[in-house]
Amino acid sequence: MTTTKKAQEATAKKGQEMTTFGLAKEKLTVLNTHVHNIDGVAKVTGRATYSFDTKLPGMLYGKILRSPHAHARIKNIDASKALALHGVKAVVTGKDTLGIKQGIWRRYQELCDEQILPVEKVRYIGEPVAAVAAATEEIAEAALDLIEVDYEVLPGVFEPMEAMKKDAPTIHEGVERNINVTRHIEWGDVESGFEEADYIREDNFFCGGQAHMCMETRAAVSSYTPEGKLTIYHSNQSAYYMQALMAGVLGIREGDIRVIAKYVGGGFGGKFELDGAIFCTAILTMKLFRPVKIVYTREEDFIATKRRTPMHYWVRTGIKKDGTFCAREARVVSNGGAYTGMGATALYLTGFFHSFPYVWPAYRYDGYRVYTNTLPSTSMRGFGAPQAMWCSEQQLEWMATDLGLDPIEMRRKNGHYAGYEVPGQAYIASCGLDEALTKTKEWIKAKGKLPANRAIGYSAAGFMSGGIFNWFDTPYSFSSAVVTINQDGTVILHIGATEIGQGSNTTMAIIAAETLGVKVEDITVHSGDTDHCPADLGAWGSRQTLMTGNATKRACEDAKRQILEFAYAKMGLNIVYDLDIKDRWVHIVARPERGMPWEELCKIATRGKDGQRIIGRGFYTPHRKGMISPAYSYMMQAVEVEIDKETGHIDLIDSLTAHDCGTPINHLGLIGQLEGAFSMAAGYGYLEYMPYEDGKLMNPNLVDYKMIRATEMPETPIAEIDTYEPEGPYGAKEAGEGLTNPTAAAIGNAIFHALGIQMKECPVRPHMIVQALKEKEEKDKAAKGAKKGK
Amino acid sequence: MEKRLITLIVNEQAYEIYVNPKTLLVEAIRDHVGLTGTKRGCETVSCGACTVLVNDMAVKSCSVLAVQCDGMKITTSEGLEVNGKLAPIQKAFLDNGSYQCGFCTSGMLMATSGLLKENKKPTKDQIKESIEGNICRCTGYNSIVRAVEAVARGEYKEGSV
Amino acid sequence: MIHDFTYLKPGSVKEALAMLADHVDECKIVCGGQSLLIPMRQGLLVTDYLIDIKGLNELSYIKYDAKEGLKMGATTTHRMIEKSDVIKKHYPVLVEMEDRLASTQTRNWGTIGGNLAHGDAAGDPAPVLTTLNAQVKIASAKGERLVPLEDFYTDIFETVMEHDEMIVEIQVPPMPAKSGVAYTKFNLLRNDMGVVGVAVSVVADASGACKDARVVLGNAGVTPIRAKSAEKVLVGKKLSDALFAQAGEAAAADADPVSDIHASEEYRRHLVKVLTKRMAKKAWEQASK
Amino acid sequence: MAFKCPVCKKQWNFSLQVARHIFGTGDKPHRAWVESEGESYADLLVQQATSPGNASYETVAKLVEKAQSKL
Repeated sequence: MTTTKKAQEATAKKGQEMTTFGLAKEKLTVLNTHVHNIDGVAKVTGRATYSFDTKLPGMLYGKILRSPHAHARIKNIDASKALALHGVKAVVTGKDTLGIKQGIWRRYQELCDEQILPVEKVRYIGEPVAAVAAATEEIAEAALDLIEVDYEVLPGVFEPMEAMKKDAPTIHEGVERNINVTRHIEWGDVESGFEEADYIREDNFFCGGQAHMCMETRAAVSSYTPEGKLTIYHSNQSAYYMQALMAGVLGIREGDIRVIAKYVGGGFGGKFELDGAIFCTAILTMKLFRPVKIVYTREEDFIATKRRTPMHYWVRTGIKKDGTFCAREARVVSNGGAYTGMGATALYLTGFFHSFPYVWPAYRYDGYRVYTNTLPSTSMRGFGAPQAMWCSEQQLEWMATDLGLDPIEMRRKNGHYAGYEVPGQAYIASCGLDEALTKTKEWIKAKGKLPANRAIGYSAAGFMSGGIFNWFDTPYSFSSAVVTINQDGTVILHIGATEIGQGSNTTMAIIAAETLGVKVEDITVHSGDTDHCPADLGAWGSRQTLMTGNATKRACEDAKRQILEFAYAKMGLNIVYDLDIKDRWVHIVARPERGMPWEELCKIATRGKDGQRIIGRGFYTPHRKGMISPAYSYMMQAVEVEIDKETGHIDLIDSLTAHDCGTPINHLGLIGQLEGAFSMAAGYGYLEYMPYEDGKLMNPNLVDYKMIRATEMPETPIAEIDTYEPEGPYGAKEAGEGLTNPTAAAIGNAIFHALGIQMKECPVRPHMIVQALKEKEEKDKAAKGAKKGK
Repeated sequence: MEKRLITLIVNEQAYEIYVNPKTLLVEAIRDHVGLTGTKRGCETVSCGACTVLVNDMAVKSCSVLAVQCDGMKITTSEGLEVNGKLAPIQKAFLDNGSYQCGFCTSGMLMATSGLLKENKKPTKDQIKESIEGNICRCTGYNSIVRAVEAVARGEYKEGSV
Repeated sequence: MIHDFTYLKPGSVKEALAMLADHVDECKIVCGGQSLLIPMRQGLLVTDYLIDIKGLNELSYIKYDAKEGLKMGATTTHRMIEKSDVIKKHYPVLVEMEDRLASTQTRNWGTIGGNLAHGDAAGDPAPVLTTLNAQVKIASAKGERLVPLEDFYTDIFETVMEHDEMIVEIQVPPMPAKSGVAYTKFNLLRNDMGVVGVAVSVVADASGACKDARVVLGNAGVTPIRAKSAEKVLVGKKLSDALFAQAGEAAAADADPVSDIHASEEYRRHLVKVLTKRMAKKAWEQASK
Repeated sequence: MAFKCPVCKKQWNFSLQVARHIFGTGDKPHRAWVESEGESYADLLVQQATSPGNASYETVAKLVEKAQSKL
């Protein structure tokens, strides 16, 4: 039975009954029903136009000249030959900019360290040095070869351990030993915790980088007009961030910049910082007063955007014979690359989620992020947690095996539960971990005995539903929504959220339809346009379902309250009767047959308001919700893997995803997000790696950078675990990003159970398996020999 | 460079266009004909986002010169729907959520359409093989496979909405 | 960006050969272009004239007869080979090979002639066809010649063809009685380029011993390599798992692979060892049926 | 007894916790204090990042203990 079918039946079965805040039962008519993405038709008919497709009258084409050196001082740039080339309109360099060091950490200026067009020096291969605007892309590209840059090449450093050495080159002036940021988390008494432990184990791990590899490469079209207005079509995850950051680097007002991100070809954590495309097109158009378009090639997208943060993990864990967790200490040194980006947050979150999803009486984490002359590393789907789980979930599996314990029961014994408080960090209001463990156990049991060289590995994980920190220092609420009711009953919803494919527009339409009591097709959603939509921090850290969802729900409740006032008047009701609206029918809750059509009420209300349209407004900013996030999702990923012992080839045979996302809202979107997360996370486990030589990425193309394709994808049945998250809209929380966390570790554990080898480096590549098996055989032989000796 | 006049019959309409011989088919479709549903995701014929049908055969339009297709029949994702009636494969993509960001979707639609043209009842493996030249970073492919299976099962009538 | 070129579209093989003769050194032939256009787009390959033979239907054919064996025209697409019943019947290994050669789209447009002429050491058809004793018919305005595929490649992307020559046909002799052929490649993605590929053909004699064997390695050197010492291990013996393994060891020694980001030289040799062992066994099982 | 941070006067039960707080904050005043005690803040940080155990924290903890009398 296909996942969709299963879930459709589940949906029907549920009968849409649920309790909100323990109050009267609320009947739900739209939530978690089978709804198409509201932008689906545009996408399957090829009508959806992305920044990549945008064309404006008189548009010029831009190209970016990139540094061939990992570390060099820019002594001089001579563009005269390029400017002489017929068709070239302008060349800009760092000198044409305000030279502002920008970053998303506006509250912590020292972490704003990146000039998109550097003035003094370049810090990684591929960093922009100059940008050209010309009549055609071909001329622009030809012009790049004519720009003469005089570099003073400086020694580079590429590995964090090297970069911290005394004699290492300084990448950012004034940053001692290239240490960018450190993060520390601690609770409980770690030392005495370890004293109580019967079994203490230490391991060193390494997790590599990963490319976001959005199908739409970075693309921007900027247009500056004499009115002093700058319009930017840009492929990003947060239109508001782009607007605010651009205002900062251009020295103009946010309100004079309009950022449009209607259709976005994927983000995955890589598209909410400024990139060369948006910055250079803006600088060029403000010089030329003509629209300028820059689209990154795939190679540029690989070498000059950002990546998942490579991390060196040292983990020390102490547990009792019976599997009770006592203490854990973890230390991370991450390769930050040339700039901070979102890396500081990734460094904190990896430490936080390394404790997940378990109760640790004592826990200590020290994280160190180190600058190197490589591609900057930043947030990527999972935000540091996939690395954390790779180390944590494998080590726990090994320890359980060493102690002869059932690893699933050990996880259950120490797992988070609703009502648990992660000391000083977070409060867990809903938690489906226990059921996820049970579902996984059942699935493994049902699988029965597996053929040789096959095994099932699994891993638990948890994730956040949006971040709480306001390091961006915005005066706006985190999420806002405005809903407008037309006289004919149609509804227009304006949200600042960004639809990047995850289906947020549809999710918000569903929440709006549910709350107002209308149908999804009554709702028109406008998002990702800073001129028309209220500010919202955007699509990252799994924040929109919960945060924008709450804002949308509140906006609709506001509008509903206003409109129902007219229903009370019209129907002359005793005020003790409750009115509600479902399926476009305004009615008395106790007497559903008594009521009036929604459209009729909308007309009456509009007239009654002296012709004003009913407008509802909603805002959400988390308050008093701990250090990290208002809510946490929980999940188990099980993967059946087959390994060719001779070649080390890895095959994914089957899988089970058990995921607690609170109340599912957008059913199709949920399944899509979970399956998608699996493919990206499994790729991280055994395919996707980024080898560097002297700071140069060796596989910046889709021939040499491997990722999962249809033929590598196993079945992905999903066990939906519905809990109720009090802080989320209708009890919803994160779904889709979190599942990137456990999968790589699950593959690692499968390899461990199949072959008895412990893989400490991620991704696991075939030759590593062959090597590990060889070492194991030698060890076993030696052991046998020793026995014989006795 | 001397341009050549060629005729591309795109979605059953003939377009006479002057192109430099080095113009790729995808460039001709996007820039000369002006249909932007067909995307580009790489320079190495790896991602399949540019897949179109040439004489009813799935081909990556970034790996073919436009001049090589002079007089040939080209079908793009815009050509699947007829007078607002979605093709079965499009409807199946909708019902199965076989797209997310949508950037690879045109290529996926055309690759699977190509399969269904030569094989009305493909097996799951044949479906997977038909799109293994196409990268989707969002869906994990299985929803796309389910959509094609649904069409193969005859769940959708031609021209259904 | 592709550099500008003059596009020539011959209507016949004769015309194509004449064009080749006219522009000998400053021209390239494009057929499916699945391999050629990538270096051209990267600006690594520049040419003044491009002769497009994709439209030459006279070279698009698959013929078979029991005496002559198989004849495939140069512009025959991979897909035609993959779907050909006669090839499936007499040379199933070619169908298996095509099934894992790149994507459907590429096989729909790309041609066997183009693939062989391109001369990528990681190409799939060359090793298999070499084990099948295939020959390529090369033509120029001056005339035609037959070259055993085994002698066709001289260096990486280099063949024995003069600049005024082109492949017009691939000829494969009939499969001898009691023979078997097997090919596989190691890669991470099912239809990806092989990290290494190994093709083995064997012929059994009446006594049930191995009469003839060919072991050809793909992407284990700058050209497809015949692992002659591996063949020596097999020929003249009644084959066993021990011998298959021994042949693997020998093939690994014959191989001359590079190290790159996908595999070290050592790991490639290891893979050659394992795959040769497996393919020899598989081929032998067919032969001794 | 309680230990105060010599810089911001925050208080903990163990000097080691004060040391961790000093590294955790890592701002200019805290760095400056460590340097003023004749230690290289960066060296201690790197030592802590690259070697197991708590050597650097213990070094600073000792400094904190010494400093208590002056607070």
